[in-house]
Amino acid sequence: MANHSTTSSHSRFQQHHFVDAEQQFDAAKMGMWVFLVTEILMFGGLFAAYIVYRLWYPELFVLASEELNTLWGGVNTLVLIGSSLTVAMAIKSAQLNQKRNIAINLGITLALAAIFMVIKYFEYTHKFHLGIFPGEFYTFEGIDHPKANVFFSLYYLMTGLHGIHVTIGMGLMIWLLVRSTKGHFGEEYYTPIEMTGLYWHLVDIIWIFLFPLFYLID
Amino acid sequence: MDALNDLLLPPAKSTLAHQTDTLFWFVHLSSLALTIGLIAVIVYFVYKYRRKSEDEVTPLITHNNTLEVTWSVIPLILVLVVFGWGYKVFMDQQVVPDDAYEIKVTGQKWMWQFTYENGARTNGELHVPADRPIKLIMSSNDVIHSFYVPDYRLKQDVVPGQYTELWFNAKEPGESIIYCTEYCGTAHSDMLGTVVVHEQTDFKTWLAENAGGGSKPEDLAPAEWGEQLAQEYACATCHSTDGSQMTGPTWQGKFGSEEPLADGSSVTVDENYLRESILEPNAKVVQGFPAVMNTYQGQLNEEQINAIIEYIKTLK
Amino acid sequence: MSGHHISTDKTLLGVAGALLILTIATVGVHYLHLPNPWSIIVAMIVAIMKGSLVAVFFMNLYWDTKFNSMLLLAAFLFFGLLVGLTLLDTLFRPEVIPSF
Amino acid sequence: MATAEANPKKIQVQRYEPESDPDKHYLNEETGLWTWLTTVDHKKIGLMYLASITFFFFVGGIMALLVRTELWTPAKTFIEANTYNQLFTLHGAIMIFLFLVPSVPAALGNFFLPLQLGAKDVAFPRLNLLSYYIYVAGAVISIVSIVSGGIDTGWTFYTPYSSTTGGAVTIMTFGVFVIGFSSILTGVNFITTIHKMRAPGLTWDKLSLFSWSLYATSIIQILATPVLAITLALVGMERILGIGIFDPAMGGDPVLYQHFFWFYSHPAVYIMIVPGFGIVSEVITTFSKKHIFGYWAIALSSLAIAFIGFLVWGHHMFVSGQASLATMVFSFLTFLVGIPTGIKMFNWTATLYKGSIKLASPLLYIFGFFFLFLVGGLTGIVLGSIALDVHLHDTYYVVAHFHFVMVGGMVMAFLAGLHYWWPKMIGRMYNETMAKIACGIIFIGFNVTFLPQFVMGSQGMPRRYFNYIEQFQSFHQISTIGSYILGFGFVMIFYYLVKSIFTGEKASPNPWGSRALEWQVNSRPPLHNFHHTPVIVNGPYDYHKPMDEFQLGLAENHNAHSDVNGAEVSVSNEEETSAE
Repeated sequence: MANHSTTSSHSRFQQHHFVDAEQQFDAAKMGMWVFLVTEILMFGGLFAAYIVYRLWYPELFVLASEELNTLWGGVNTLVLIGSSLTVAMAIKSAQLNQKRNIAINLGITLALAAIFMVIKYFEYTHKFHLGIFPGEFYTFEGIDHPKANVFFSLYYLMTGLHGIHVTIGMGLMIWLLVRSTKGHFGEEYYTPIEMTGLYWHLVDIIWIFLFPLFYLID
Repeated sequence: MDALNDLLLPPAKSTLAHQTDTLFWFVHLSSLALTIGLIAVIVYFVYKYRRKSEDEVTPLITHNNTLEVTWSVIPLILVLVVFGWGYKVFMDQQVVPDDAYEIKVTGQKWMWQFTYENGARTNGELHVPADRPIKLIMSSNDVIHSFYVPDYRLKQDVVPGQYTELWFNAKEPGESIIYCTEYCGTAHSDMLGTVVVHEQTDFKTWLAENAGGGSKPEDLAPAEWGEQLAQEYACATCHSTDGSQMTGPTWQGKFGSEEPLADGSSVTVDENYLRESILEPNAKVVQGFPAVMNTYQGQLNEEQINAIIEYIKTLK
Repeated sequence: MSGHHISTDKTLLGVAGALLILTIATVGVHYLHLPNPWSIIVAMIVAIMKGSLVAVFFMNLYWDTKFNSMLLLAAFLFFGLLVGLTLLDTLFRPEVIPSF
Repeated sequence: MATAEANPKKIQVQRYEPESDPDKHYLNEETGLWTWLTTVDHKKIGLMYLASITFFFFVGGIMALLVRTELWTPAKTFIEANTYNQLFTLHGAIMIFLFLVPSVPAALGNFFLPLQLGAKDVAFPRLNLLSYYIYVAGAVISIVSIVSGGIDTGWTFYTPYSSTTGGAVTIMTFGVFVIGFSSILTGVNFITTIHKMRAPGLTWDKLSLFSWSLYATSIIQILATPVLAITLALVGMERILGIGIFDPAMGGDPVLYQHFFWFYSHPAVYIMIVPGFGIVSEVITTFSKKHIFGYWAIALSSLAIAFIGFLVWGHHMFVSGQASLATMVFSFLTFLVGIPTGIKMFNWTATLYKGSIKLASPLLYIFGFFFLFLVGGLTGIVLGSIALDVHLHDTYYVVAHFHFVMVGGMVMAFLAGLHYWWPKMIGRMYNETMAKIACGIIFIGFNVTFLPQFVMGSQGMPRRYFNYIEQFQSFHQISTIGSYILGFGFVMIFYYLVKSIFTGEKASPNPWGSRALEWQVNSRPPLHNFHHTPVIVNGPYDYHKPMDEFQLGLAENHNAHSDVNGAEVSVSNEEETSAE
């Protein structure tokens, strides 16, 4: 930890109420982790609903998941894993002060996130085409189960909330990209990249669970 | 004690009600003792150790583990007693005797309906034989209601989409009030009912007389019978007969009029429209009113529907 | 403070490779169509392994203060409480059926 | 934590005394409306919260008075049933989401947590301001929902009623969803602040009990609120898309909604009451000039309550149709949560023993809290017992019980805190006589309002009833009269507190002679709280130590390192002798 010397250099991003950049970084990181806890519990409500319904109607889940395309789900999983890797690389680049690599890695992450959303878009529109809408708008007749609409409600809600998180993440990536091209980040200061990275990894982890729960049951 | 019992608790009219009451008094009296004790100690301390000068120095007393354990363990034992006792009484309330007499209860906005084994049907009045376990199988047609009889110390939510059950054994003939205790909208507080406890033989007679659901009593004109039915089926909680606006359109002067519908078209109120509105209420909803009415399909027979229509015709 | 661990390329790529293999494996197992309880069990074990890899290495928990790991575990603990206590109800509701 | 400074024993410490009449303080160092709206100063944000919650408290209070007035007669008195249903719904929703939940943490906590930690601000000042604006946004959305149709679901939003009834339920659930994020972010902020922003020497065992209680509260906020957010979002989706998770008409299960809802809303009761416990500890020690009895018992019982509070939600559902197994388990766990609460009561009482007790108005409010909360807690034991709950559930007994806990407990503690810290926040003393009289009026008014409701409830009077049978009329009328007395008491407090801002006597830095850190700065603290980074050698309740040991700061106010993980700091110093 930093010492008491009066010479400690002030980064221009250090806020007045912190003693030094170290404390600021620690606080930001801890705050981020606490925030991630709230994210987990927010998704937790939906996962809990999933578990309850799955235990009530196991046969429904087997039947209905046949409508989901395992291949594209798998591809999306790999896309997100790849983006997690590039975020981690971006942080590493910042730590090593390789300013150009920060932007490159962030750019790739952004592109992968976009690919994820595009694939998601095609999956959704394909289902809409079949009449598989959430809830009361559900008109598909291919599944012989009275509660098929509930399964797809869960599917749309969980992947939809996840998609919203991916979209927010993309916004954050754009913001980071702009700041990194301005040269804001380097070995002394990369807190926003690290925090966004933590968020992005969590979004990845949630997808890692969504994938088997929806695509791998039939 | 009896006077206090009467002030705080309604009369106990079921076989199990006294068990609840005993527990009620045990918890309340021991709580009272604890409250008085603790408050007395505080009052004593505040008086004894009141500040006499601003320079007073207090002794350093940080903690005492023996005390901490004592005042954790003793309350723990007490509350576990209360838990066990409450659980035991609850289990007695839960386990239905095998020979219980079954009655079906349906809750809907805003009335209670009771169906008996022989097809007899009542609204708002639950008829049961005395001194015999009664099992109610309950469900709701719309939102959650809750069936509550204070005299029996019993309550059970009535949930749409599933059945719940409740049993009691009323010892003496008499009447007790039924409340709905789960908030269910505008007329929630009017969703009352009565349990009418008959002598066993009287109940048999009553049941036989009402077998197969309602048919028109000999001595009534159809419109009068319709008025009675409208009362029984709680139509008046939504439809006024004096022109005032309630949840649904008023019945006054409605027959024969032209009504604008929610979809922009309009309809003449005739026998067919009234009949359809009773059986499929949301098919043609009058503009400006919410589509909240439940179907009465299967609850009113043809004869009854006709009687209600006759009644509406009379409301000019 | 240990918050500044710099991951090496080797670690990052290694972890990503492991995630890739696990993903392919879980999809592969899926096509084997294991009998009922086992398919979900295997899939969830693989998912937990993948999630842990991301949390431990990508999110730096391995090098970080233990408090952050504790936070993550606490989140799952409370999620478990939500599910567990809810299941105490939903799995044990009596089937009440009217006899007429 | 590698606190490997050159030599920790060489920290230069100096005594600094707060000025009794500072010419610069947080209210005048930056002025103008714009600096208020964009301030990141936790003290100003605290005051803004205080003003907002006061406003909503009176809005909710007026609704309560309208509800009580309507109940004067068994049938319609002056408003329609639908209006009545909307009024009690909004009374509940406003009081809980816009007043009780933010009251102590966001208003008083914001102001005093950094002061008690010896920090310049909370860890994330801008996030703090954002929380406030999210709160305002949520409040505005709720108001939009009130004017665009209102809601009549009860504050619990039970499905399928909430998913089928008319009115602006979707907008209201969205408003509460938004407010939830305000609560979450405050929780994130406070937890981080307590961990990372403590002054040198402020170890966990020297943390004030108010800070401990805020810590426990924040834990509940971050763990429970997200579940409420997603649950209300699902209700909104149920209305928009008919998703069928909760609505049986679409294939859902309404009881599942209740599980999700109470997973938040029971712990939320502890979000409301636990910070009140913190205030009790502060006020009791200050006005009896005595070390708290059982510091760890009180601190850890807050955490225990926070944890066990998550395990008991099913006691709201004993008659909901949930499985008997769940009912049994939840009842058992419910009784466990009573134990840590009892421990607190006993420890506070023991603190008074051999103290030097001054019955000033904050302490008077605390004694009001004692009695009312005791009644509220013990009737909670009654309701936790399954068989009794079957009879009393959803009757006025429950209404009386939770008002005893939330108004009798929480609001009394909040008022105690407000009176206790008022001189520090505003720099003025209020009229002590009026404060005592108001306390008496509120205590009497409260009991007159709610004691009859216990009787009605035991007799079987259901709650949320517009009409009632005549048998209950006299009880209802007594209760209504009590509510007017109660309302008068609150108006009186408002009057003399506002008056004191303009004409009150100037407050000295430490009018109560407290040892806690927030009293060692000027009344109306400086903009950045401390001119010197404070150094903590004694706990906040060490009344046996002389005052000057509590007024130490780093001699050179360079960029001093606040030793965030609280490694031992030993102090030796040439100018002033202090500490071990």
